[in-house]
Amino acid sequence: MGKGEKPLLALRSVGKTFSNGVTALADVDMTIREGDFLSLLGPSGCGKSTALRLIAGLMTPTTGLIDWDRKAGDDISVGFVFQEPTLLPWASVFDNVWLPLRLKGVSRGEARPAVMELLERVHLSGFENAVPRELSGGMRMRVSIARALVTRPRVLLMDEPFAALDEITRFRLNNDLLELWQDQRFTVVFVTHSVFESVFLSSRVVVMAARPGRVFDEIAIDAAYPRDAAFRTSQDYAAFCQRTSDVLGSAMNATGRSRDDGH
Amino acid sequence: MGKGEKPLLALRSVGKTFSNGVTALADVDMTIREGDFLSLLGPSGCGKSTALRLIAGLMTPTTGLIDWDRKAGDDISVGFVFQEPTLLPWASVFDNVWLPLRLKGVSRGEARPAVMELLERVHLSGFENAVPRELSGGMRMRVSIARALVTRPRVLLMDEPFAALDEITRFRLNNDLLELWQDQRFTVVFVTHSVFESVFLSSRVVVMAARPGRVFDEIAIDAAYPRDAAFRTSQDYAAFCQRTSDVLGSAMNATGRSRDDGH
Amino acid sequence: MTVTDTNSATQVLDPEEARRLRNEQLERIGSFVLPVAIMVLAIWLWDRICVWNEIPQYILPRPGVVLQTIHSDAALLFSSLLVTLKITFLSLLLAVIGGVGLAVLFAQSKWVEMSFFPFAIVLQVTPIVAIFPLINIYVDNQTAKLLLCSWIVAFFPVLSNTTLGLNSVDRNLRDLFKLNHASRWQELWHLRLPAAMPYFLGGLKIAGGLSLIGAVVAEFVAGASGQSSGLASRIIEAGYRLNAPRLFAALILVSLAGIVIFLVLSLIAHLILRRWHESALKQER
Amino acid sequence: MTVTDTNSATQVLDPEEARRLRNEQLERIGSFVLPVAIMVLAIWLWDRICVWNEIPQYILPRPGVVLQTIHSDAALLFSSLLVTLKITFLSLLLAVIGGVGLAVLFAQSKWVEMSFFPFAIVLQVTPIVAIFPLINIYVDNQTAKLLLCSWIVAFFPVLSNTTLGLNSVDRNLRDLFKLNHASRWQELWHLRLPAAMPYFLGGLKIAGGLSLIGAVVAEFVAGASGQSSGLASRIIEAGYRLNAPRLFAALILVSLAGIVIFLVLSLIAHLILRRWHESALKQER
Amino acid sequence: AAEDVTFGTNWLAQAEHGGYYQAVADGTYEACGLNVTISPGGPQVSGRPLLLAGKLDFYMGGNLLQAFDAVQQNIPLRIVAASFQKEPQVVMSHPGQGLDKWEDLKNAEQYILGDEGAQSFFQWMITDYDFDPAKRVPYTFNPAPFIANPKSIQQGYVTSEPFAVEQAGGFKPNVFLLADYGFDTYATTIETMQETIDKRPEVVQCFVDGSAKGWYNYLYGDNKAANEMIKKDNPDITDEQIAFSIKQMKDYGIVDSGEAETLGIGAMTDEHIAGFYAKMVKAKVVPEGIDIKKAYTLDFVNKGVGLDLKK
Ligand SMILES: Nc1ncnc2c1ncn2[C@@H]1O[C@H](COP(=O)(O)OP(=O)(O)OP(=O)(O)O)[C@@H](O)[C@H]1O
Ligand SMILES: Nc1ncnc2c1ncn2[C@@H]1O[C@H](COP(=O)(O)OP(=O)(O)OP(=O)(O)O)[C@@H](O)[C@H]1O
Ligand SMILES: [Mg+2]
Ligand SMILES: [Mg+2]
Repeated sequence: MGKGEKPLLALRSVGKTFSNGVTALADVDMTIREGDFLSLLGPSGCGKSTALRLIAGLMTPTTGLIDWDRKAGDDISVGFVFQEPTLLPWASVFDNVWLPLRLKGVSRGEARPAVMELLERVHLSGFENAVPRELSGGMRMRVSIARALVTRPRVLLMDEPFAALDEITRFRLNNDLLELWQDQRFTVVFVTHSVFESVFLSSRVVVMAARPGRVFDEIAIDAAYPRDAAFRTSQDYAAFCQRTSDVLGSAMNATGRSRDDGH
Repeated sequence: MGKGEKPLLALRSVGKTFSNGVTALADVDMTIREGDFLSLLGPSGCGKSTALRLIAGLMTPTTGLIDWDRKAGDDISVGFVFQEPTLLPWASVFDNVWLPLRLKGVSRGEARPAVMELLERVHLSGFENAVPRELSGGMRMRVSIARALVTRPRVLLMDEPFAALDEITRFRLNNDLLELWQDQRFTVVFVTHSVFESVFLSSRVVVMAARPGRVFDEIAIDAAYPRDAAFRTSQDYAAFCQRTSDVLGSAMNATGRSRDDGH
Repeated sequence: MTVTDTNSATQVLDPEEARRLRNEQLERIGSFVLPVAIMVLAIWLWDRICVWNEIPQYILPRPGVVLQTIHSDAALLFSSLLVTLKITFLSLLLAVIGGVGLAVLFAQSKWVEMSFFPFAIVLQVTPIVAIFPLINIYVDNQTAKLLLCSWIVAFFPVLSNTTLGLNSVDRNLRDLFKLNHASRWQELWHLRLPAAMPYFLGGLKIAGGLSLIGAVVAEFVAGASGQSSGLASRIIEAGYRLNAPRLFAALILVSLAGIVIFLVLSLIAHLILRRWHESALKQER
Repeated sequence: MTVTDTNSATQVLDPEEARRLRNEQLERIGSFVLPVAIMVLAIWLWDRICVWNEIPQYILPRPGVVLQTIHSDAALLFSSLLVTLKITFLSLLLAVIGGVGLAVLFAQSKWVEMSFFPFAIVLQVTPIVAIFPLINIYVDNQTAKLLLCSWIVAFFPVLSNTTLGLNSVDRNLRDLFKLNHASRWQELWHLRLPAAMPYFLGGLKIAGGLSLIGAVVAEFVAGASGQSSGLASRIIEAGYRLNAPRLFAALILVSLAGIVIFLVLSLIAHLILRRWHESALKQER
Repeated sequence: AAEDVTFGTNWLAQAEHGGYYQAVADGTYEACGLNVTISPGGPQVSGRPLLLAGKLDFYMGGNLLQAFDAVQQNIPLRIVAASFQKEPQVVMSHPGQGLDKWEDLKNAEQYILGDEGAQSFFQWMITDYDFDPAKRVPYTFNPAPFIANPKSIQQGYVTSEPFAVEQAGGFKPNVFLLADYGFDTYATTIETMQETIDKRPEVVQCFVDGSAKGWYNYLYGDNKAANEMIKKDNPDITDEQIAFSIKQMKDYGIVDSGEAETLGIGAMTDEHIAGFYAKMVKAKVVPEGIDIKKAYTLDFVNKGVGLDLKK
């Protein structure tokens, strides 16, 4: 569905084995097209975070290759929401969100409107001077989200960004994110544990299985954007969710089996 | 519903203001009865974690008092699952789970069966020798859960323990937890962002509102235990979820309003 | 388990809580009174030891005598103290610049570190007394000589701790900077240096004392004479003149200076770290 | 952005990636070859400086001469080195025991720390030269004298860094122990000490060099002579006799000993921390 | 049985301590009932505190000034004999650098002087001969800086440094014996505490006499055994060095000259000491009004002991 169909990058039989011998990923093939909203769903420990790090270039695969679209150029800006908030503990909320812009040479004053707008969006207005340890877990995660968005990156990699948020804030942020995405046509790879969230947001859901981490199945969510509250109550939505849940269930079982193989 | 009705502890108009002037809780009244399964639900930053820390005695309230049942004695064992995994980074998974027993003087050998059983329960068999940094986010959280359960505490305080887990593992652990609870009749205070989870698990749901953090409403989930997959699909369940969602929605709005008051 | 009341400890019944509160109160009083009390006790003990063992004044003078000497020789001693402190501060400054500078250099690459750290160690372990003749031949300016000597003594802890700190940065944060195409210098400035701060400040606390002792030792070795001489000269002179009270007076001044430097550096560390680092945080209760 | 191939660098086209790989390879080779190369270069430069400036041998001998002396005076020098190393290791051991012991004591309570830290500072900043006469009077055993002196020089970094480490424990972990009714000693043993390990090991690296220099300085001051004397005596004697080659041979041995001690301590630190602390982790790539 | 006493010297064993080693080696001390142990000092070690604390019975003092200081500080320390009539302290300069005369020395670029020197004779050089205190740099017992800088002067013992400089620097330095220019202190004194004098005068007498005899034997007799002992205590010393020292001591009349020629080695006189004190007062090295009689006693010397041993 949706936007452009150019493949932005492709994982070609990518495998990752850590130095302690744990194989986090084996033989993963995945294509991400420009403008995709791709969700990664899978059991805990199946290698979702690892896949995201590989895509971001923070790790190199042990086998296989990650093939970026040459034409996309070298300077694709990537926004990354880590699974943990990963904030600078000594810097205020404002400074943490400002950071990516600051590294691009944007002054505090110039950055202010963008930063404040994002803080407003993640409901953190009034906390710009707090340091991370004075925030609750969910608030920290929201700072991290704001930071990833502040540069309007062309690729957004998000590792369970909303897991620590209450459902209502989560819904709001889901909507916000979708809106932004439709506006700015960036590419999103989104790790989540919520079937509902993945179906609501994404154009494609990739379900992974564990031990070793691999792509188990892919589900295209062929529902039109924009999606809104109505979509959440639609028959389609329920059906997609059901299907995704089922696939996830089988993936878990596959995991179970392969564990018995002694892998 | 459920178990004993002795009040185990009561929060009496408890308030907490941090040294930076942020009022996390104001005038919170709450009674927790022996054998309760109480869920705390509320917007991010409303003071749920703070409430848990106060109950655990890790902080003292600025105003009001926390009244423990005298007869319960001084040595009530408390299990705590922090919002972050909070593992010893230098210790293996086994040692991390063993820790609370070790502090009680239980030797490695004696502790082994209990530790291994819990690791099995949280699907971490085979990882007992890994150190935390070799685990995924969800795996770390599961270690933390195992650690809290290993002493079979009389009171279990859990701060979003399952937020980082996939839904299927989450369901399994929900069931496991309920089973354990019914078996051992401990008291649980459970922070979650999932309305479904809170309804499925708890005998009472306390919904909090923010700025300042306070109890907004309390919903008794008058459904019989044991609850199982059937309950998840029952009309009752849906109704409870709907009602809880609505209350949470109003709590969020109340939060919004009070923010406009300039609080 | 825990009972706590609104701003009042009188209604507290729970023994554990009561104990905690008592401890806290004690701590609060103790943290001011006790150090002073213990200091006084130590001085009293010194006095008693002198009396009980009939130690003659020319070996170990009683504290009273030393105090009197500090008072009577104040002009001489304090002007010397000032000279020593000047060298101390300059060399501490140089230790910071040199230590941090080298640490930053070493942080650039593992092989830079492995190539140049040995030289830093050589500097650290070379006895000044032994190489002073060389310094004396090739350095003319007296202050420069003194600074060089005391710098050699003081810079290593700053270097070593800062290096450790620069290498202890959270890996995810480093990845964040990498993703944002941060330059080496940006990473250094916005990430590594702030993250190394607690380690650096720890090194600084060690270097504070060392640069003081370095200043004294430098003067011992490099010698200064005339009016503008520091405490080391006073110590040597007093030792030679068998003037034990003055010798101990000078030593006491060195010690006091050391304590004050440490307190000042601790305060600075506290102010810098208090908002975020465990070591300086007030535990919220 | 990034292209990486299965175990082969030949097909890599992306310049950034290529650069990274090249850097990594360079790093790997460099980390062995370069330190040696730089050392050789430094020695060559030393030689050249001597030749270019026509520095006479009695001021700064050329490295070749020094090497020859190390060889020809090997028996004398190495037996002295052994004496010095013995003192060094003993005093490092004492520094560890004393430093960690005091740090643990200070960690018990803020007021213990505030009361006794001043004494530690006094010890740190007291010039050994000045108080040696007192030590000399009350300590009879020569080895004890030397140990005391070099301990005074070496213990402070261990103390200071360990204290910092003990105070830098994650607050949630401390809470965890509190919830489990851990005793003070359990908290210390299972939480604070392991958490302080990186800081302690940092302090140890500083103390390693200091205890070596402390051993040398102690001997300078305490002036052991005769057969059983360490490198300091060799240095003094050679200086007095203007036997510069031997003096520098002794200095080189001190430096080498310092470097070896540092490397050994670094290795120990690496082995202890490699599984969990950022500073020792191999970055997963 | 022989009484154990310890004598502390102020340097590593060397020929300047020859008399005492001689007396130990040939049993002179033992003959009058003393079992003497010699405890050598070193460049950075001061043995005097050990004397004050009673760990040494006798200590080898440098010159008279410190005895004056002791009086000032009310320390019951006394000089009982002066083995050297002249302090062997010299100042050296490079020949042919315009520093060939004592009066010119103050024009040197650097004065390399040890701490003790700076506290004693240098004060006198400043006030009496206009030396510039700012030019002093410490002597770390390494003559390299002096050899490297031809415009510098350096302190030394007539018995040691000139030899070392000649060997390493390849030139014969100008040597100025301070005693010849007015710094006429006794040196290498034997100091002891008043308590020892009061309680064990016979021990003091024996030690003073033995030392005098030792010196005669060392200078004029067979000194092989003593030299062996010296070499054992200080393995780095060479035979040439020892020979040079003995020659210098004789040539410059360090031990045996002036009053000692008639009163015996160790001789002291009130006049000599008072004269030196007056000079030092004038040079503002020591304050006026010290009761210098408390600094020494003549009870044990000037008895002509050992004159018969001189050949
Ligand atoms: N640094 C590491 N060293 C060794 N093994 C690691 C490391 N990081 C992750 N692993 C292993 O790789 C596997 C995948 O980890 P990853 O973090 O990608 O999982 P995940 O899918 O993100 O899980 P979760 O949903 O729990 O976050 C896990 O089995 C983990 O044990
Ligand atoms: N140490 C602290 N110092 C100052 N303020 C704090 C501190 N810890 C928490 N707060 C503030 O207290 C409020 C409540 O925090 P708390 O962690 O209890 O929220 P929470 O309900 O657990 O939120 P979340 O669901 O996001 O975890 C927040 O506004 C936060 O900013
Ligand atoms: Mg993950
Ligand atoms: Mg929370």
